[in-house]
Amino acid sequence: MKKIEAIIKPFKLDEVKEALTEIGIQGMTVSEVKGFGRQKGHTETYRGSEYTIEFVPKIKIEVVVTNALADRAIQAIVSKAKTGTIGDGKLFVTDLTQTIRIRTGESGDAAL
Amino acid sequence: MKKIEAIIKPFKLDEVKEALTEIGIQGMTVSEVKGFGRQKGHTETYRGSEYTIEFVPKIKIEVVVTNALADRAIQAIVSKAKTGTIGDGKLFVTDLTQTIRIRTGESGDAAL
Amino acid sequence: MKKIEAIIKPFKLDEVKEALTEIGIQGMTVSEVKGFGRQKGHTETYRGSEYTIEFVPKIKIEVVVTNALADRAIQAIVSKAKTGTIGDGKLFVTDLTQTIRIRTGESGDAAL
Amino acid sequence: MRKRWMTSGLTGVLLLLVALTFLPGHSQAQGEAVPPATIEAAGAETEMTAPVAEAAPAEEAAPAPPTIDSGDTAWLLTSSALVLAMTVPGLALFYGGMVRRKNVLSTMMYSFIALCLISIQWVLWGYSLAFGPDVSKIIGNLSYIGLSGVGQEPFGTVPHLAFMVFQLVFAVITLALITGAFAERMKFSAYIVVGLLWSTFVYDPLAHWVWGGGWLMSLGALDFAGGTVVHISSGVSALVCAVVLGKRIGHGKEHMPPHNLPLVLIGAGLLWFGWFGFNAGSALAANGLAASAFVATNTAAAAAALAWMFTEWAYRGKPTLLGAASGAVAGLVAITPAAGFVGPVSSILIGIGAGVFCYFAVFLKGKLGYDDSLDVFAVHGIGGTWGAIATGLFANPAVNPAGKGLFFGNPGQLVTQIIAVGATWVLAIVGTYIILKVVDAIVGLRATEEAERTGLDLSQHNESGYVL
Amino acid sequence: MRKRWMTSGLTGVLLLLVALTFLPGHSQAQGEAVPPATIEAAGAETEMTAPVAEAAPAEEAAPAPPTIDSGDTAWLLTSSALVLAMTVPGLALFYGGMVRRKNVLSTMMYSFIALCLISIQWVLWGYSLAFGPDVSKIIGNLSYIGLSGVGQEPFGTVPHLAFMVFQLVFAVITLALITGAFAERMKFSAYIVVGLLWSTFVYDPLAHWVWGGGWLMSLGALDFAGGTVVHISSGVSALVCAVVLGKRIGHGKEHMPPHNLPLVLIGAGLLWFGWFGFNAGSALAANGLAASAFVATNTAAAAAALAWMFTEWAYRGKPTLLGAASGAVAGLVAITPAAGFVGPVSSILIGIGAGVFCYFAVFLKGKLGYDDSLDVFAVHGIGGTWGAIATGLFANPAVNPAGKGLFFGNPGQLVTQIIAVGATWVLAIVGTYIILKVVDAIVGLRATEEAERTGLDLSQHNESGYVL
Amino acid sequence: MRKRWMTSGLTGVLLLLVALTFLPGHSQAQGEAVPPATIEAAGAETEMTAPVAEAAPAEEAAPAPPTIDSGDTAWLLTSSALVLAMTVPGLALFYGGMVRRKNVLSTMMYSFIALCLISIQWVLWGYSLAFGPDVSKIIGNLSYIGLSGVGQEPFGTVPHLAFMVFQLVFAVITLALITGAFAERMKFSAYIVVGLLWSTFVYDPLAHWVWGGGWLMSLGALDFAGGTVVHISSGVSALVCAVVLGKRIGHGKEHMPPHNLPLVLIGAGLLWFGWFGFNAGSALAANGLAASAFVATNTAAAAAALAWMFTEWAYRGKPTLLGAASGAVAGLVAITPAAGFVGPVSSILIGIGAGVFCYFAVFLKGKLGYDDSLDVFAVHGIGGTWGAIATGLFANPAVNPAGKGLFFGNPGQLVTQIIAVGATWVLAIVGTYIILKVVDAIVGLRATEEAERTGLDLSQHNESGYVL
Ligand SMILES: Nc1ncnc2c1ncn2[C@@H]1O[C@H](COP(=O)(O)OP(=O)(O)O)[C@@H](O)[C@H]1O
Ligand SMILES: Nc1ncnc2c1ncn2[C@@H]1O[C@H](COP(=O)(O)OP(=O)(O)O)[C@@H](O)[C@H]1O
Ligand SMILES: Nc1ncnc2c1ncn2[C@@H]1O[C@H](COP(=O)(O)OP(=O)(O)O)[C@@H](O)[C@H]1O
Repeated sequence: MKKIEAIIKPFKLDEVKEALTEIGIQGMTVSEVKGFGRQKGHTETYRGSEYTIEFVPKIKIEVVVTNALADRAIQAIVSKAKTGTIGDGKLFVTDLTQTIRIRTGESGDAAL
Repeated sequence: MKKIEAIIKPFKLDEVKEALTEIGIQGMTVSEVKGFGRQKGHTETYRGSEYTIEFVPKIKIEVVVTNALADRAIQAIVSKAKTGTIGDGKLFVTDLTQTIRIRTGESGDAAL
Repeated sequence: MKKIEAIIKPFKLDEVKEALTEIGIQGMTVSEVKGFGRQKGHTETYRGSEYTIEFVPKIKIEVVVTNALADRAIQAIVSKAKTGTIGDGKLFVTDLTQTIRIRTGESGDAAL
Repeated sequence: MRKRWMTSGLTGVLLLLVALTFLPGHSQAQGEAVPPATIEAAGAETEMTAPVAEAAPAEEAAPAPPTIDSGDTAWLLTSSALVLAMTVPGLALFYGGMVRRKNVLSTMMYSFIALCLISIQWVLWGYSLAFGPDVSKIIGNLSYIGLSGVGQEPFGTVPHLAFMVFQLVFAVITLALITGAFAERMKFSAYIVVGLLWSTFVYDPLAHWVWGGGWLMSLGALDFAGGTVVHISSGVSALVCAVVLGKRIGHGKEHMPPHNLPLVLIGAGLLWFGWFGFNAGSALAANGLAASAFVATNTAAAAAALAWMFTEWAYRGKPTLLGAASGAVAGLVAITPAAGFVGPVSSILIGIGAGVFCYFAVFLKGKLGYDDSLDVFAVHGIGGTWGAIATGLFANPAVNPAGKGLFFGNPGQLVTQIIAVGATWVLAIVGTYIILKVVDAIVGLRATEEAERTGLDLSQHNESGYVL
Repeated sequence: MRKRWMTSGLTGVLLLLVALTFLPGHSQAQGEAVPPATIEAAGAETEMTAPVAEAAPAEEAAPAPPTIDSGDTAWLLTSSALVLAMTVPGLALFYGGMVRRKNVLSTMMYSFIALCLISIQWVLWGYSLAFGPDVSKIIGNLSYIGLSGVGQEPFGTVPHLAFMVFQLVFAVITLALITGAFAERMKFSAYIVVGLLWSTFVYDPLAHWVWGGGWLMSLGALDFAGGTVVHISSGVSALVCAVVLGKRIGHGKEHMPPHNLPLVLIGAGLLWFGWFGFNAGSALAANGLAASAFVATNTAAAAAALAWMFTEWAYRGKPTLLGAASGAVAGLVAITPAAGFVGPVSSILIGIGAGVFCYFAVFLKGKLGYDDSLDVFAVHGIGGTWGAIATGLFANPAVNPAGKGLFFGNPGQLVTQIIAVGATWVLAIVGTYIILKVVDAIVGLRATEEAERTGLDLSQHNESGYVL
Repeated sequence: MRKRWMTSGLTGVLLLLVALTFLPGHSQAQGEAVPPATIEAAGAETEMTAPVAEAAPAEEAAPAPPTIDSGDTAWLLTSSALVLAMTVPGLALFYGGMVRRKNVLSTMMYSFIALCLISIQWVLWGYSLAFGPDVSKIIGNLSYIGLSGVGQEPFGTVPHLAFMVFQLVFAVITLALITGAFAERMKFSAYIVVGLLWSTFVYDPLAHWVWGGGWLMSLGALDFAGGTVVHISSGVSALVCAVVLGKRIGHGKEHMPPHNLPLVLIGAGLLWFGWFGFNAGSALAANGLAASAFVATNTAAAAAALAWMFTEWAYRGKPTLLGAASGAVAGLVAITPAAGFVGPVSSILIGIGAGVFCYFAVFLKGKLGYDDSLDVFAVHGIGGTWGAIATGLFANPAVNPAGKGLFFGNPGQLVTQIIAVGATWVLAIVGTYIILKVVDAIVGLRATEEAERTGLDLSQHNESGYVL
């Protein structure tokens, strides 16, 4: 069981979601985050003072997959989230030791 | 040291929190996320156009516990967050390699 | 490759970010969370009814670093985020099994 | 199915309206055609129905034909617009900001639809029931249906239509006020039916009793701008709604804080602003009495806001914005019946009373355990009752010869006021209870549990307030 | 570079203005110095240019010198303030709440800058083009430039400056209305140029044609408060803008829900509130006609809101707040040309028509595929056209002797109305198209793709709406 | 403890008020009882105290008893309501949207409580100090305490109470304006004390000096609607507050962007809207002068908004919404003293000056390093000073015979204006400084560091603005 976390550009979410459902993934969890990185932020001006906002809005997708599906899922995310410009984001993978579906108590692969 | 992440229905947060404090867990971190899964979303209509929103509001609880407490914590969460209807959510467990309490610098079990 | 997650007081974010960039870390991801712990929350009064809000606003920083940099990064975060008062927060470390830069497909240390 | 039903319903209504337009008796043509005699009659009636009529010193003596005064008309039209703004956006924001995020739109919608529904109801039959020629001191007859015979001719010193629309916006806000009691749980379809019935069977008769030539008016009850007609009636009906509908899911267990207090403050500000039209407009003229009512209104609002704030500060340790804003509204409510009868210092006392009494009424709600979501009863029911009684205490004939209260030597006025209050309570309780039970039986009042949990915005309207 | 250019531009403008202040002919001193003869002429002209002048029964017979009536002036100043509030904050909120969060400020800015730009344009030359002494029934001459000769002297029963500023706020909102069509994608700098040109070359002539003594006025076209001048002109121009600019990125694929519906409701409420100034103020007096227009306005808005809501309920299964609010605006649009000519029951019918027709126009947009971001054409173009035609149907001489429609025995009026509608469509289409093409060639109309994706708030203004 | 203290305080106040109500001399009964002679005296006094009195050409010649004009009264009541709406919700939103989220309620509360506090203070003693019969050209005496002798009788052509309440809303907003300087850090309890003292010891005397028959009025200083009394006094006092309280924690290091710019725009819109009451209402009549002031107000606001926007565009590369809105307010400030004295073209120049000067004043703040949170000094202090001086330059006797500036041949007026400006600066600096030091010693001015970090909403009021 692997947890894939991907930080992506917000407007890529729909494409990524579709790609993941196409390969049979039935669930994921998404949150709004702010990213700091090579992509530079933007300038804001309020009453003549300028400020640089270094954090850029990003979307974090968390999706837990069976080991079998992991590579295809990673492949799907990377290919769909890519625009080729700075700030496309990162993808991280962790091992999980346990997974439970709360409704039924099922665990392991059956929980997904 | 284990990190338990649970995605639950928002209105279950208070019950889960109480159950965790009852078994002696003193801290947790909570965030708002959007979930995609079997539970279908809802329809919105704006000026006669209909859209289906597939993401459902969920709460993510992250709680780090000693290995000793892990099972009871998992049990508490699963039993309290359960309504038996689709969308009750998932629970994932990861191993941590290190834990520090920033205020004191304590690490390991003492950090919790 | 390690993922460091730190829950800190919101007004400490800028200092921590600077400390991390100083030691050569080029990216991080930040989100708003609510923390429950020893630090007590606050009271709100609406039309004469009082409620206690037990959750306190916190910032979660997630930063992925090479194993080589991990200790210095942890050190930087802990020293900058510390005020010495209750509620300074926690820091957790996990092992990652894979890291990819979406833009280029680079993986491992090169992805950061 | 529903579609077909609705379409044919709409068609029916349309045909009826078309008929109404061309029926000779109902055309507004009448407005111009009214013979002088009729106009004079209308003028006389004005003197009878206008809230401040009693103030006119020489009503019998002056048989000069009534004419329209442009200044009075300007003020009455302005006042009508101000009172409209009290409901939308004023009350919509005041209430909308106080509920949980998931119910903001449905709560605002209650106010918005009150405006739309009653604007039509009043034109078609409401005005006639309330202000049409009197039948047995109980109700107006149907001769003004579709505003037949209500035109540009003078009514006092203003066009009859201006008086009509000024009364219309009062009918609108009264219904809208009640909605705070059942916010976050009443089905939208049920609300539409309840609203129409309530306005027709509770508001219209009551307006007739107090202002339209009915028995309370004959009795000499004083209600300058609607303490009984608007505030007691809505506040008491709100209590009935809260009890009949039952509590919101989670009430008393979950924390249900206002989701957007800046909206509440905009709402309170617009209510204060619009209330000048409500109270000073009720002089039906731009004169000294209007100025006096304007000042009393402002003073009472300020005093009540401070009174509520300091009371809360003393009892809870902190002054709150919501408290101060609620206090201001309570003061505005309480001064409403008294505005044209009392001087500025009395209005401070009335305001202080309102702030303190309504604060404790909210407090008591907690003990009694009914769930009046936004405290309509505590603010309008209690505040209105206090104001109606205070009018019987503080009415000063030097301000307005038409009103003389206990403190100025006329204990009888207090008795009259108490009768008026009692009658209003009874009508509101009985009328509202019957209407709710009937509608509950036919349509069902409450949203389903799942709808309530999801929030009424999505479940009733397929919309979300914010995408932030 | 840009800096130097701007600085010298500003300096030039300043010098010009200073010159204008001290040129004897342009000083406002004139206001007082106007000889009686001229004033009378102005008075006569009032009768000609004022929208309701035809209503004055004895215009030839009464050669008494015109005097200012304080009540009429109070009402016209109040109305001017109300109409201003329709644009800012009213329309700014109505539109600003409907776009995506990232474009809220740029959308509000369009309305705010319409107010600023046109306030200056109108004073400097716009009023003169629209209401200055007539040239060939096409345009006003330049004698009122810089408001030379426009002072405190009576114009009808109000000061000339009051009439001028009342017209000013109409010019402002007309431009602001259009901006809903290109919201979320037009470059701010392009907008400024387009706005100035459009107001000068489309609005000013049209206002002259209909109200300022131009050919449509001579023809007897009825437009009480701006159905053609304001709504058809803005609605049709909006359609041209939507087509010329093309769709927003992601249109039809991404979900673009309104980001803040409570703001939309505040906006709709303020529009309704301000519209009383728009329509009832157009009587230019606080009289029976003003009251009648006030009532027609309120009634039509309510009827249209309900009509849209029930239509949507029937077709989509749920009534929505945005639908009800849009319906109210559609009703206000449709009643605008008719407000001073029809009775309350007719206004219900006009309102119902507006609610239903505009709902289906929005619906059709989906089929036709152009991207009029906030449905300006469906609401103002279609609603305005329906209203102008309905005026030719329902105008009732008993309400206002100046207007007699088909249903009251005068089919010719309908023909005149259709001509006026047609002329307005043609002017709006041709004028707007040329202006857009010219500005596109010189400045470029659309923001870059990246700017649009980031949102115009950050890309055009370096600001974010919220930090929540 | 605190509880007991508060309760007994409240009881004391109540007893006092009750006494005041029934003391014969203080009853409003007087209003009606005033003998004709007194009324005429009041009338004469009107001519003296009313800002535009000098404009009345034949004041000595016409001994006809003053009567109330309904049109003038309608306009003054409307204007009073408009000015009230400038403070709440107008300024509350303008300021509330500009602070950080955690301080939105406390910032709005400052404005709301200014309205409540001063509404009572003015009725009880403020009006008497400012407009009561003159004592040595310095202050009014106490004969109007509790509005004794201030009733429905004519004051000029409006009821005396209408004039009183119009002045009341000016006193309210002046205090509220200052709060922008210490927003996000002053303790709420300290604010209440400072507010009462400031209004009593700075505002009331100043209003007397300029409008109530004091020495600046005798000197012939021109201030149509409050350039010195309202704007310089609040702006300069704001600077003193900013310096005495010191900077906010994190000022200059942390980014403190406005948390909700749409609220700021609603606020700016309502300020603009209400300012028509402020300036055109100051004519105290619905006449040509009111119309002229209305036009000058609108024109200056628009010109200043554009001027600020283009200046910022030139210097910073982007035009901003906050800049345009700030410019509009600066223009409204600057035109305030001049509104009834200048023509439209002059008002464009005054507006441009305001936009440019205030922009650079904000810019300079950055260099000088004091922390005037919301730029009250830069906008009101500098804008007001520029406006007062510009009045001495541009006042045109053809607009209003009471004012003749340098450019129309009267250099002496400029000198008088400078004296008035200087006197206002001195009074504001000295008075505010003393009051702050006294309150700091007794109550303490600043919230604790922890309270400031948490945000004043939670620490002072136990409330959060939003649950989104
Ligand atoms: N070391 C890191 N740890 C966690 N998140 C990171 C890290 N580096 C980058 N990110 C996230 O990835 C996003 C994109 O990174 P950035 O350096 O801007 O561009 P790119 O991925 O194209 O090199 C950042 O906004 C941030 O959210
Ligand atoms: N594979 C997954 N990875 C991450 N989160 C998931 C995954 N599957 C489901 N979730 C989360 O769990 C929530 C509930 O899942 P859902 O399929 O709707 O119901 P159930 O858990 O009852 O089967 C989702 O809304 C989503 O947030
Ligand atoms: N066991 C835990 N698991 C996850 N997060 C925790 C845990 N304990 C504390 N936290 C987070 O750390 C924050 C600070 O903890 P708290 O107990 O208040 O203070 P301290 O860290 O100083 O002991 C909490 O608000 C919460 O977000």
